Amino acid sequence: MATAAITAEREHYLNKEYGIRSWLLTTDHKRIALLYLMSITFFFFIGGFFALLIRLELLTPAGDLVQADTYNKLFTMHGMVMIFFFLIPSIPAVLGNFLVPIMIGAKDLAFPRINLLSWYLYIIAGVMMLHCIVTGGVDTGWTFYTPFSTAFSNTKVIEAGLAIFVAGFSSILTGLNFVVTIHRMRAPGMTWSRLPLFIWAHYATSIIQLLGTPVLAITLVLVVFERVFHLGIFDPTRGGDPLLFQHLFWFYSHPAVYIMILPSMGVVTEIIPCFSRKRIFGYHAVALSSIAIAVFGFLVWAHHMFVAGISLYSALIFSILSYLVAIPSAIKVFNWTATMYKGSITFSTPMLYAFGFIGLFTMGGLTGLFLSALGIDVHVTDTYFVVAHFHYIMVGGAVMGYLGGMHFWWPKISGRMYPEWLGKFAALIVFLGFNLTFFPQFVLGYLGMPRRYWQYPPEFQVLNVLSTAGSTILAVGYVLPMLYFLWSMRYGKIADDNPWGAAGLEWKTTSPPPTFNFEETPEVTWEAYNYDEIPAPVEVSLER
Amino acid sequence: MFDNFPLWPARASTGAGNVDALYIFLVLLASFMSLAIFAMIVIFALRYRRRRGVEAEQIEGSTALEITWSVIPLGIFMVIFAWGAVIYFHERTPPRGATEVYVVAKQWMWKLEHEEGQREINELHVPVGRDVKLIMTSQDVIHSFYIPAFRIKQDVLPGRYTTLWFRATKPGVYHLFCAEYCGTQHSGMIGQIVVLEPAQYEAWLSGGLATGSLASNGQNIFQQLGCPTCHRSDVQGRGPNLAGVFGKPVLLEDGRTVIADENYVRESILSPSAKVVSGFKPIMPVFQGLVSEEQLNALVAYVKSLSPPAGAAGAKSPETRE
Amino acid sequence: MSEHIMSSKLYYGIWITLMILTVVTAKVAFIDLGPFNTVVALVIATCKALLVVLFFMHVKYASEKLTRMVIISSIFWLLILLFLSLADYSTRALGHG
Amino acid sequence: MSDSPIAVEQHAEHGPELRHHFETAEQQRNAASLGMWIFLGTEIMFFGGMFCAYLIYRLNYFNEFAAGSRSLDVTLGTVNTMVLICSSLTVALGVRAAQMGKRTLLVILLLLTIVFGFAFLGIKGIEWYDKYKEHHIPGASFDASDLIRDYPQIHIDPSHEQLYFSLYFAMTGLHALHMIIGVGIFAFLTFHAWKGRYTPHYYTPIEIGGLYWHFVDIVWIYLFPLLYLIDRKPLG
Repeated sequence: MATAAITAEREHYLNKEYGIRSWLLTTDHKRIALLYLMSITFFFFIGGFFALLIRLELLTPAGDLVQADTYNKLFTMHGMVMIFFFLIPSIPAVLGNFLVPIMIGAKDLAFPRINLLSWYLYIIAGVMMLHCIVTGGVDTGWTFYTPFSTAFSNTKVIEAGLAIFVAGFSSILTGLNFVVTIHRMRAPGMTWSRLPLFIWAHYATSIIQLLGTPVLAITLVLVVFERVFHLGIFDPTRGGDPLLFQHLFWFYSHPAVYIMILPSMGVVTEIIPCFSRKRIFGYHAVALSSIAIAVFGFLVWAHHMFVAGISLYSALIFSILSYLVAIPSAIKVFNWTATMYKGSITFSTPMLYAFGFIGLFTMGGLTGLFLSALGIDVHVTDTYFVVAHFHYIMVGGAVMGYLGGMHFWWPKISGRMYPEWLGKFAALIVFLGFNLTFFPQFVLGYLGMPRRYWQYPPEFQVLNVLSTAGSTILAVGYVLPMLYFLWSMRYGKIADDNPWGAAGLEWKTTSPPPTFNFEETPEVTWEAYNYDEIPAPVEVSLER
Repeated sequence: MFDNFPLWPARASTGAGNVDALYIFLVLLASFMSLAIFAMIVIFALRYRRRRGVEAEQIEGSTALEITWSVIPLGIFMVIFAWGAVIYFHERTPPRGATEVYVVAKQWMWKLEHEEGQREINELHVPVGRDVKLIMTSQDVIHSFYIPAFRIKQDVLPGRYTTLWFRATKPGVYHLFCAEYCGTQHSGMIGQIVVLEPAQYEAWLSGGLATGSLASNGQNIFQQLGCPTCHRSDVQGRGPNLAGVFGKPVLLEDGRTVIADENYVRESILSPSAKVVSGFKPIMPVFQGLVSEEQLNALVAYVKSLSPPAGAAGAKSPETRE
Repeated sequence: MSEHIMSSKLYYGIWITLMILTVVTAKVAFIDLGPFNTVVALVIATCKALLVVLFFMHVKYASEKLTRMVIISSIFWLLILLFLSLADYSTRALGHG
Repeated sequence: MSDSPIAVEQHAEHGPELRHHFETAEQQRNAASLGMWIFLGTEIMFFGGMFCAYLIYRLNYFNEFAAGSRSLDVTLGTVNTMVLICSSLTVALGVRAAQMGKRTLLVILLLLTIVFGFAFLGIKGIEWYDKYKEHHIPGASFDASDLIRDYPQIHIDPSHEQLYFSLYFAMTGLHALHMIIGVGIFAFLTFHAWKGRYTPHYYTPIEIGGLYWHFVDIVWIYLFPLLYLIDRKPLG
């Protein structure tokens, strides 16, 4: 599809070869990134479709649109598809895949064939998931809590579990590729303290993928074994402890939140200095806070289990540790804000998304403080308060960052500019629609509306109607960028090599880049974010 | 006006106010922080908007600032932690002498049984101003007992007891929700907490069709199962004399000491060999699968009734109650 | 990674040691050392694992620290999992349900 | 860590094995080795989930774990450990043979490794079959009454006994799966070694395949005492 859009005067990665084979058998990280882009967009709209059905069902207190079982499958598959098939691969597998080698001055990732393999694994997992969905679906909730998932649910738990197992394998291989690439493939002069912070964020993300995902994998394997071979590891009627499942599950699934948000933070850290024309404030603090999040993120998992029946003492330990992980996130927010101080700021679409990210992530993070406070958590956990909180982080944070990054690097990826005014309009719609959808859910949660409810008491209706209204606006905001990105591939203005006047190696090569990224291996002699040495683009300065 | 559009949940227990206080504090703190960040973004974005001939001023960063904005939040966080922990500790420590209600959850209903023997389904009557302790277990999957008006919630697990306590302060009817996803009719696993004035509550109690107190039911089951053959009430038989055991530390055969709480009694009935009392042989048969959750609750209540808490409000032996 | 070629004598030496340790661990298990049976078994297993890692897997001769860092951080993460889970299980019996 | 891993000047020898995106053969080898080590790190966490379950249940249900462990055949377990150690030796010697360019020796050693691998799996199969005959496989037919009879001194709860065997089969089963994958990898390596693909300049696949094999060996080194030797001392 993209190949047709490019007029071929100069050879680059998009027009070097044509034909379906040149895409499906490619080992070029940029082409694999585009394969991922298409696949995750597909799954995003599947998951989004489920979300809209959920919101429509909740328009009225009675369960009248779909059956209870259908509703349970809808929120389960919404969660599974969005988390494992959209959010976790989103930025790393698309933007990370495209940019990590270019940003460090390498020709490709360390293991190009493993990179392709990880896309195929993702596709296999996706097909398994789709097959599971169309042949009846699964109703355990994305959390697979035992003993419901092992002994009571009579839906396709095994299939869903194996699909996620394979998707996890794909995620591990991506992370492995990144770590090795960042260690081994940096261009001469590209020292650790000259790396773009996007790279640091991906390095931290990869650590989590590598050390967390295997634990999820073995947990799901044990769940599958329990269903197939009747092992009793999590089954209380056979001496097992269902809480052990929760411990193992959250050991991965809490850090998984950081797999989703860290790359987004990396994107924002690239955008803000660019449109402030400034060095990032506190480079080392931002870099280290990424690593700190990756490490501390593994110490807090049982804060999902404060009312699950864990001991009082471990609840205290996990609560206090949960506050530790909030510190590096706060450091990042303060540094982004400080970066704007005395800058020279323009409001391009990526910058609007970055603003949106900071605002929504701040709210998501601050409501996280509520949830780590033991006394509050008891009341609001498993209610819509939690639903609102994690959507502020994952949709308000991760997806905002993803869209911001897509707009920022779209000229590099496609060689074309998207329509700027439409971009701004869509950013505004997403921001408004998002808040209207999810802010009422905080109130609903404190009122006590439990999550995963197919029907609810009538006094919660007004807030639910607001939320549903917001979700339709949000849907428009998400469809728009897809449409104008597609449009711009043929009709967009040809992009310069560096349309934003941005720092970073990716802007020193052509748009779109050649297959091996650089004509010759670059030698880095400058610090990251050297905006004092780069002139602002003329076009942007004239805009104001 | 807010009957159909409430913005704040009813507050009907002694603990609810504590939770609300911390919540309001956090809302204020979060609003202040969000507004401060938003304001800074807006001010910087407008004040430092690109102008012709004005270059950005390059600033490397500041270690002093980094430390400041790490340490101050950490201090605030520790205050929130301590505050939340105190509330939690209070919520998780049932007072002595509380009235006990046994709860059995199953897909998809709540079965409740009062000490006095009244049974209810999806409805719990409690008096104002008395501590009520719920001793809960599940017959199948994990459920969660949630009363928003009391700001309390506790998962109900198969295979063991979890507990929850509250003291209602305001008569009324409040929601009872299942808050842990448990299958098809999860959202239908709801009920009511009916809080009554003490006089009304007594009237309700006497109006019910109770078939004797829970403990006396337990005593009957105890007899039927033949337990008294070994667990004699006069001397130490082949099994330990159970009088006065509950709530006390028990020395086990392998040298460990455990507190004889509800979970210990439960385990000792279902899987007696797991923690054998020092000086006794592991000869007791396994009752796993032979007694229902309700019978088990009655047995636990009976064993408990053999150890009246000295001087506490709930000090009544089964004999005096009958 | 090493260009270092180790002598085959060293390999055989390590192999003999591993075999002896295997027999020792199996024999010691039948002697009553109280709680130390488990400790001894795990210490011997760790010695064997170290021998394999250091010599058979060439970590002793690896020129850089990165390999060691990977190993140590994986084990560290495993310990996080074990200890924080135990923090729950070992304090459940202390009451407070 | 050094500032930059890439030497600026290109190396002169540029074998066919060097893939386009690497600057030097050394960089490529280092990348492959690091990749394998990181993968082994993820494997530690994969088995770690089961070790976590094992640790918690063993602490809670020690009697049942001890009885279950006694029912395993310690001789077969010891022999199997030795078989794996022998296979690790042949792998290590194989890497050495590859380093020195001794092709025939390399092929022989790789084949020996595969033989040891099959021997291990065979012995494991015998042990599993014994468990099957004793009705120790978790599920509907599980029966621990023989253990309760054999060890009257210790108190055994059948459901907790089943937990031990659940973990036993999960851990040894997934270990065996890794062995099977290892045998597959080594069959591949043997074929290429026989074709003469590996030289003293290029033997990375042998080296990283070996790392995988040694890792699987190390997992067994821990599984052996943890499953077979929980409590073997004479019963009082």
